[in-house]
Amino acid sequence: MIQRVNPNLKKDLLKLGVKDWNECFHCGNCTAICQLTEEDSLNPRKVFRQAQLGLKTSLQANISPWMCYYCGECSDTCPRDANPGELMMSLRRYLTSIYDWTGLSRLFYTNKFMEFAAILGLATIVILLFAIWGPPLDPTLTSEGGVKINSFAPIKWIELGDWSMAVVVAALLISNILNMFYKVIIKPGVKIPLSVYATELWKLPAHFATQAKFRKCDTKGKYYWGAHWMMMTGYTIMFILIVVFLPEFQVEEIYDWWHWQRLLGYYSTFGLLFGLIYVIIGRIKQNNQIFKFSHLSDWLFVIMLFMTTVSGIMLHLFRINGMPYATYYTYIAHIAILIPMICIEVPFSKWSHLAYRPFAIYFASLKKAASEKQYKTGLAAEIA
Amino acid sequence: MEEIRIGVYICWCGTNIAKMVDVEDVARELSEMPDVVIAKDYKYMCSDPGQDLIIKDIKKHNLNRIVVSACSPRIHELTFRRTLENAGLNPYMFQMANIREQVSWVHDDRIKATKKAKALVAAAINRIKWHESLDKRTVSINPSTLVIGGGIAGITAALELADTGSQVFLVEKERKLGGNMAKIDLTFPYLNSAQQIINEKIDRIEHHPNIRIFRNTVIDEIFGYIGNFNSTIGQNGTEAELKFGNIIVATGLKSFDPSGIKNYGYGKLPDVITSLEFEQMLLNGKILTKEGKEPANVAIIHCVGSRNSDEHEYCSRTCCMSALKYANQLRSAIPEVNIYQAYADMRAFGKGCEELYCSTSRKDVMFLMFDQQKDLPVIMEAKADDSCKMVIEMNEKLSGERIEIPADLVILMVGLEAQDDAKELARSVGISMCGNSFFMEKHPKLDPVATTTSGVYVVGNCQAPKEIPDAISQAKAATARIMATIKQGEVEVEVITAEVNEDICCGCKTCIQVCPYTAITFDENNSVSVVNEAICKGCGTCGSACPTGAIRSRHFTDNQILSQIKGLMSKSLELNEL
Amino acid sequence: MTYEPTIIAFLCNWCSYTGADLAGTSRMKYASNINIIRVMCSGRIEPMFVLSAFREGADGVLICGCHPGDCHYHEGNYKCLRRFHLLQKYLTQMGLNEERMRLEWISASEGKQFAELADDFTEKIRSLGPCKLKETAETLT
Amino acid sequence: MANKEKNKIKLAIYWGAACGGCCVSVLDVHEKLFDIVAAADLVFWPIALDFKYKDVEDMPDKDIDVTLFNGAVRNSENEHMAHLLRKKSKLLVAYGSCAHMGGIPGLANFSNRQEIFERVYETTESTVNPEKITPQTKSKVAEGELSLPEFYNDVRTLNQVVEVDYYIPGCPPQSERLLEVFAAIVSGAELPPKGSVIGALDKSQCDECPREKTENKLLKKFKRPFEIEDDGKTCLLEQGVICLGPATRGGCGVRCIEGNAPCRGCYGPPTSIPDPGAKMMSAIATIIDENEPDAIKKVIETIEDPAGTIYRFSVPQSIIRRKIMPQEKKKEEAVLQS
Amino acid sequence: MTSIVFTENGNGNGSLSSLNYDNLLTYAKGIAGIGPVWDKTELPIYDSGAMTHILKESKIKKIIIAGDEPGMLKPFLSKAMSLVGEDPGKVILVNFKEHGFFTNESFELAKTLLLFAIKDIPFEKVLVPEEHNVNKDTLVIGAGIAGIQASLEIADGQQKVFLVEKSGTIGGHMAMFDKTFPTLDCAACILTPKMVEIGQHDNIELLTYSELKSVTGSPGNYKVIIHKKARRVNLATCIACGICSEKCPGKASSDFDAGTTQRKSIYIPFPQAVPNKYMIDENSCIYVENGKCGVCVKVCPVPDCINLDEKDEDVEINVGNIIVATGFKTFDAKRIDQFGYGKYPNVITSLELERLVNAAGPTGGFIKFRTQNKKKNWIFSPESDEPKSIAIVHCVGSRDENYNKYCSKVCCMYSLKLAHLIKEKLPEAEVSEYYIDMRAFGKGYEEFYERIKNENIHIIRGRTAQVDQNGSGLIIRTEDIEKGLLIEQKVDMVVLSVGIEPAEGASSLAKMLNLHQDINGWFSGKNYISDPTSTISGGISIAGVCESPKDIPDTVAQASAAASSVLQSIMKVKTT
Repeated sequence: MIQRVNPNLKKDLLKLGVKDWNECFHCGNCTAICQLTEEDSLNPRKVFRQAQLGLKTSLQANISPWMCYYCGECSDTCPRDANPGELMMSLRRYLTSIYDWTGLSRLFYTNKFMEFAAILGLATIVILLFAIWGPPLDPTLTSEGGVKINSFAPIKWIELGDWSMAVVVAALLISNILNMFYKVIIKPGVKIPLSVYATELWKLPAHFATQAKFRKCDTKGKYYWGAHWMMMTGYTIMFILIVVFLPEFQVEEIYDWWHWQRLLGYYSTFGLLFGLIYVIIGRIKQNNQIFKFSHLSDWLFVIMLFMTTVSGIMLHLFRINGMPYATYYTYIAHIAILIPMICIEVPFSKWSHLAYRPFAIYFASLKKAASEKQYKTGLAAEIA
Repeated sequence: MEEIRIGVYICWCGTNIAKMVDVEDVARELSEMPDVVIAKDYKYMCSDPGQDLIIKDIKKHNLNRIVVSACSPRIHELTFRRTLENAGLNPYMFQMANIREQVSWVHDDRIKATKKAKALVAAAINRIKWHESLDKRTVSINPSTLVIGGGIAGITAALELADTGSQVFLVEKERKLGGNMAKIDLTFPYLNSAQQIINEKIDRIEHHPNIRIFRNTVIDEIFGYIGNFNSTIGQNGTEAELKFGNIIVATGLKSFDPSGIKNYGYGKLPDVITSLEFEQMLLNGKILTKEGKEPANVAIIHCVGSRNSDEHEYCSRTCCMSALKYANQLRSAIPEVNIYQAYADMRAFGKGCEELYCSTSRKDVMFLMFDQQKDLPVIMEAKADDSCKMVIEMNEKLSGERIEIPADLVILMVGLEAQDDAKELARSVGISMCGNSFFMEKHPKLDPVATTTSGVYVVGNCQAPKEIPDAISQAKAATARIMATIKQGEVEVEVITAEVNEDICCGCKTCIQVCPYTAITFDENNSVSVVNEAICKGCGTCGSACPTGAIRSRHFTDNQILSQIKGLMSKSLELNEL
Repeated sequence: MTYEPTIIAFLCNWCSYTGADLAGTSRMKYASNINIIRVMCSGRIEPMFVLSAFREGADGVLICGCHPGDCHYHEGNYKCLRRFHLLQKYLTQMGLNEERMRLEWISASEGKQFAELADDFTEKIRSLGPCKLKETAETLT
Repeated sequence: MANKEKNKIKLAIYWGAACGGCCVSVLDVHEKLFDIVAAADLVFWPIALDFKYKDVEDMPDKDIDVTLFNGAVRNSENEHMAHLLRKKSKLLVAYGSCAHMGGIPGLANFSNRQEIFERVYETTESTVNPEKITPQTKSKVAEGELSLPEFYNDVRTLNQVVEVDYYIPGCPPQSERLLEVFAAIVSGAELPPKGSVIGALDKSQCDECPREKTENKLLKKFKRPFEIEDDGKTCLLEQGVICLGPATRGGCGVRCIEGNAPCRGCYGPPTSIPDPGAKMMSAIATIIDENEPDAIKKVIETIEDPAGTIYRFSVPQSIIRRKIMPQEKKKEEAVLQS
Repeated sequence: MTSIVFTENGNGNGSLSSLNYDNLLTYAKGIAGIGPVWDKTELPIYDSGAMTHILKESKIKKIIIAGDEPGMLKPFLSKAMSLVGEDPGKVILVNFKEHGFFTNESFELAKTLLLFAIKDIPFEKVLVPEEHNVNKDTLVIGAGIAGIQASLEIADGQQKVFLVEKSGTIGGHMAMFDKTFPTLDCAACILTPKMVEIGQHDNIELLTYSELKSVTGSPGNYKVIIHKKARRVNLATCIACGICSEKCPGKASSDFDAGTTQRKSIYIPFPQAVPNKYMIDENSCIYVENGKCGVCVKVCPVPDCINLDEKDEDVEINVGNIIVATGFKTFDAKRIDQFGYGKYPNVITSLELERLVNAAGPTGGFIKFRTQNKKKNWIFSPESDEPKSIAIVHCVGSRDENYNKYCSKVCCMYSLKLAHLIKEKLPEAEVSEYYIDMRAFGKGYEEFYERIKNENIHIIRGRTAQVDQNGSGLIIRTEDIEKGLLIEQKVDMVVLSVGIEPAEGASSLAKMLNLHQDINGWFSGKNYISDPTSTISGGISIAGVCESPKDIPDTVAQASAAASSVLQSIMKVKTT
């Protein structure tokens, strides 16, 4: 098939990125230095090439960007300072916007105003909801000087809100993943036997939980992996706590500190804080390749997560110290940051990678297993 | 004939020789050889007292031939020849026997080493009996110089020489001076104006009192040898008889004609143009398609006629950088244009060139790689409904995909090739050609501008494709040699040359083709071969090839070598019997 | 006493003689049977020299020049090569072992190669035994 | 009469290992023979006149003025006569290629006595010699002892046996040259230095050769004369035929070349060359148009018998003089084993 | 009406250029009769329509573009001129950098250049040649092939030359090489005769082991102080017998052998060194270090030849012209971490391989592993084993934003040559070349490349990213660009084709001689295009690699070109 080159795609991509990468003279250093390079699944230079030539179809079917964890080694050693790592980052944004059928993702990435408006709008809705339906902050909520969180925010309403948010986000994510599946597997015409879907399925949760591939990155990668993994597990645990175990989580009674709920909560908080501080210091100092260039979406994501974490800590501190008003206001603020963060970042922005990446690995292994199987049957047929 | 009186000196070289060779024994034994007047050994022959010893002995014993047995002649032959000169002897009445590098340092048996030393010295003594006086020979240099070709190389050479006050004749085939450089707009890598540089120089050359320009003129035939060439040059119907001492050939190269490459459709597709035609567009400030529109897509194809066994195997060296230059110029003239470069290897090797490549790549230029040997892109007319005029199909090597490029204007980076009349010129000037019809230099490494014909230099592109600064360096390099000869007024030519005994030469002409320097010509009147000793370098190949024995290789005559063998063997066998 | 052959080596000035000098300056040891005669170019070496060497009693003749393409005078070494092969055929016809004459290319940096060649050739000639040419030619009966 | 006799010089002509052609060349002067006889007394000429060796032996030393000795020295008789004539002659002239350089008989030096006897007396197809009888220098018969001259192992030139004053080359020498030399001797003109080649030119054949010579002498193949289509004009060497002309003294009147055959070198080399073939070998090898060893060898293979071609008339006079035969012992061993 | 456009403002574009453009703009505006004068930012450089309008309005017939990179703007203005029907040839470029006037010291000259452009006076006349009485002697700095060639050219013109060389012998890098590309003729065969000629030339005074200390004076008459380091061996009397070296107990790494082997403390750099005299390395000499030893003095057969207490001295010479030919040093491969040079013994540099394949090198021309000797020094010894597979990595330290951005020009070709030589020495060995672009540009180079391709050598497009030790072997990671595959190759030896950098001390020399250096440290000529060898400092020329990386023929041509300038100045009896 002859593809026509398209110089405009590059211009389009540049809107989602922060740096031109056209200096690349195709030495292949990035492919060779990357410890995760694998035929068919990750070849940074080939991605580069598709982006440079504007081969849209090939690029959209390419899962390479998701396979990259951005250790920064390729950019560090790139002889042309073409920054392959950053291109991968930009391409993740591009692919996110491509998978997202609503077009919101693209809108948020390319239009700062709209992104802020969406965040602020959602936050306002949350505050308004509390203002309208929330109980009046009268002394009944502080009788005996204690904090009555369940009276302030009745658990059934909050749980209902939690679940509906989860369903919306999940629906969006799943539809986007289906879109991704179409672009990566169906459209290019990759034939995959059904049995393979089943045999490779374990990779999905395994990679999600361990992020084992990230560990394969260079020595520096292991360090990033630690921070990233802690942040990821902290976030996931917290998410599960507040959605699935909300009745055990949001209780009036203050558990002993060794209670599983509190221990998990502390771990999550610590994990998030550690990871976030690591990233924020990095982005400010720009001490490492991966932090050198920050898109607005990168900052927004970090700041919102940080604010959520900090407000959560404060909430917790106020509560165990029996400071009702502080607790209630902080609660509102916490939710007002949390909801937009999840609703905007997870399906439309940076956080979508928590879903796309394991699926990309799954798709990659599907392709690989299928081609191996095909090769084997072909071989068997040949032998026969 | 005068009596032969030989002095023999054996050097100890400290212990270097004396440790392994019984030098006293050697001296004693050889003093008994016929014609040897004295034989001495001494600690350091090369030292001042050692040399004085020889001078004194020459005067005292009336010696007329000296043999020194010491280190390699490559180290001290010149030293002792000077000693002889100081003593009033002809420096060629000297022979060295190498008993250090080739005896004492390489053997570890003192008896055998001494024996070998004796044999080598005996050989030298036997040989020197046949030595004859050779005189330094010079030819006078006519200070005028002929420069063939009025491109940048020729112009530079002419100006350099003329500025020293010497006369220069500049011959240009065309009416206009400036050559290829006058046809381009900017130079790479710094995008300076070629026109400003060349026009300034042309202006100077046209008004230079020491330069005589012959336009529309082709050199027919040149006679003579270094320092004394002459030629009749016809211009505008009149003929001028010129005499000159040196020749600089700077005829350059011409652009490759791409009509023969079917894939590119040059000559058929109106908007496929050569790089030279594009330069003209740049000079005119009008980058337009044949329809008079500004192109929205411009494709530049590299290696047209170069690096391909069907056309020329060699690399034309300048095209890659010119192509990058064009990308910059296009971006400047038409800011929104899409630029595509199809290349094979990006050869950005000169000063500032890689940097230009890098900065060009930042200007939204799409680079595409193709296989210049087996898989050329194909240029075809686009379909009527397409947004562009032409479509280029190619297998892009960096992505591994088959792609097509839209194009409104295609620039073919044509290579360089020899001028049509290069062969005739080589013959008339007397220089050789290499495989690609480039002129051959004397030595590809250490003598890139001189030729095997003394007094003839090749500079600039006609020697091989090169950038302007390198062509200028070569032009100046040639003038350095010429200035040195002009300054001295004469040039020393090889003493150890061949000579023809006309009484014996039968005129079989075997020797003529054997000479690598075309130093031998045939005298039709006397029907004998004649060696031009101004050209001869003394390799002796002709002497060995002459079936009649009419050619002697001076200082390496048959008799000298045969008696050297005889001396060596007789001593060696005599000692073996003991 | 072991038989000590006498060998004459013709070396060109620019490559091989310099190479032999390098063997010396590098103090490499080799057989003392090699006696070197210098010529400007291997193209100067002609059959008469080789024949005379044998006639005068040499047991072997070694010819060294610049490597092909390296000749200081462009192509003298090729001329030498051509003569060498014809001469070798002639010598064989005259009953001489063709290995008594050898042609090798030695560059100016190949001191070691020259030393090895000298040893190797000397051993070869030693194994062939004395050359009877001088004796035969001088005692015609 | 006596006076007349005195003015006449004494001339001897002898043939060693020769074909007789040289003697015939003397007769080839035709009617000029009378002039010779008028000026010289032929005191010894075995082919034409009946003299006995005894007569020569009886002559006083240096009695003969000029001896023209033709033929090489092949056997003891030749050698004896060479010594004898040297003793009896004032001037000993090596006459013809064989005396000068060994000539065609000299080609026997590619072989030796043993091989020649084996061939001639045993293996030739027409020979029946079961007892393997070969000539013996002495054999007893009833009448007494018979002797034959000893057949030598090698062929020698005259000057390898005795001192020679002059050489008149050629196979045979041109009769006109003989007359000129003879006239010079008779007239008492100053003779050239001893050892000179007389009756020939200093320059070589090409100087007289009418064929057109160019510098284009590069060969990829050597050819034998029958392999070329000769146009009668182009230099034979340039056509690939080995013509020894450039290395051969002129004076014969380029007869072979006039007859469209290449010069074979009977006049021997010019003074400047010590060995008759070495220079020619060098020259023809130099003009081989190949640079790779294998290609060069291929070209050389096209030369049929290089030694015999280049040294056709001069093997004994060459530097090497004869082929070095494989050791006799080995042969004996081989015979014993068989 | 003539108009001027400045492509720069403030203090130049930063890369070495520091001309105050704001002042220049003010000056230009004040020139009588001048049309509009702009700074580039004031022009609609993406809009030809607007530009033509401006040109029409101001009735401009000629535009001068002045700045550091005026050519970049020219096509735009030529087009605009042609659109309004004016002569596009009347767009004149004034490149201050091209003429060397890019600092404020040459502000006045920059002004002159502008005026000349307005009045159509040839730029050549800006620097009006001052008439000097030229001292006919010449100083050549650096005795590599460029210095040797330049010296011989001048000396053959019967002029005196002082040839100063930092090390103990002349010959430079070329003497270290085995063969030269593409003809494969041996470097020593062609170089040593020239070296001998230098040593014996009547007109050349050789000052080895010496460096420039100071240069004063003016074009035509320079007073140069040369610092002669103590050789501690008398050049006049040393007979190079080598006994001292045999007995010397001190040892150090041999510079000439690129550190591949050890040499004694009293040594001769290599057997064919010129001058062929011994010298003492003060850094490893035991006597110099602690005052005890002196074995060399005891064994030396020549009285008073070795003087261990010799001191450095300064020599003053007067010259009219100076040629700078200081050459280069190779890139320090240790700087690139991921190639493991200095960490893994069998990752070697191309210069080390040159010595290995050289018949006169430490292994006698055999390619061997680097091993430790008894004293734990890593050297190449002839006793070691031979590698069976070798990879050659191009562009080490060149074409790399992290190290040197420029292309070193010679590495591709010498790598091909080395591959050929490896194949010649080890026919069974597997040889791979990893390159980015194959720059086979010169005469016969492409043909050589084609020849090497057919020698069973793997030539792979792709820049090697990493070298790791794996057991006794090495593993290199590269992407085969043309196949799009990652290659992890196991090899025994990796050769890093290191790029070249300006020689040590180039900057201080530049300061001493008032030479300009480009951003990479190479010396800049007066005008790169039309006069690459002359500099703006009168009477001083540059030649060879110190000007920019180049191959031997180009170096030789430049050296002769520099000599031409010198001879010309002598013949004119003045210099500019």
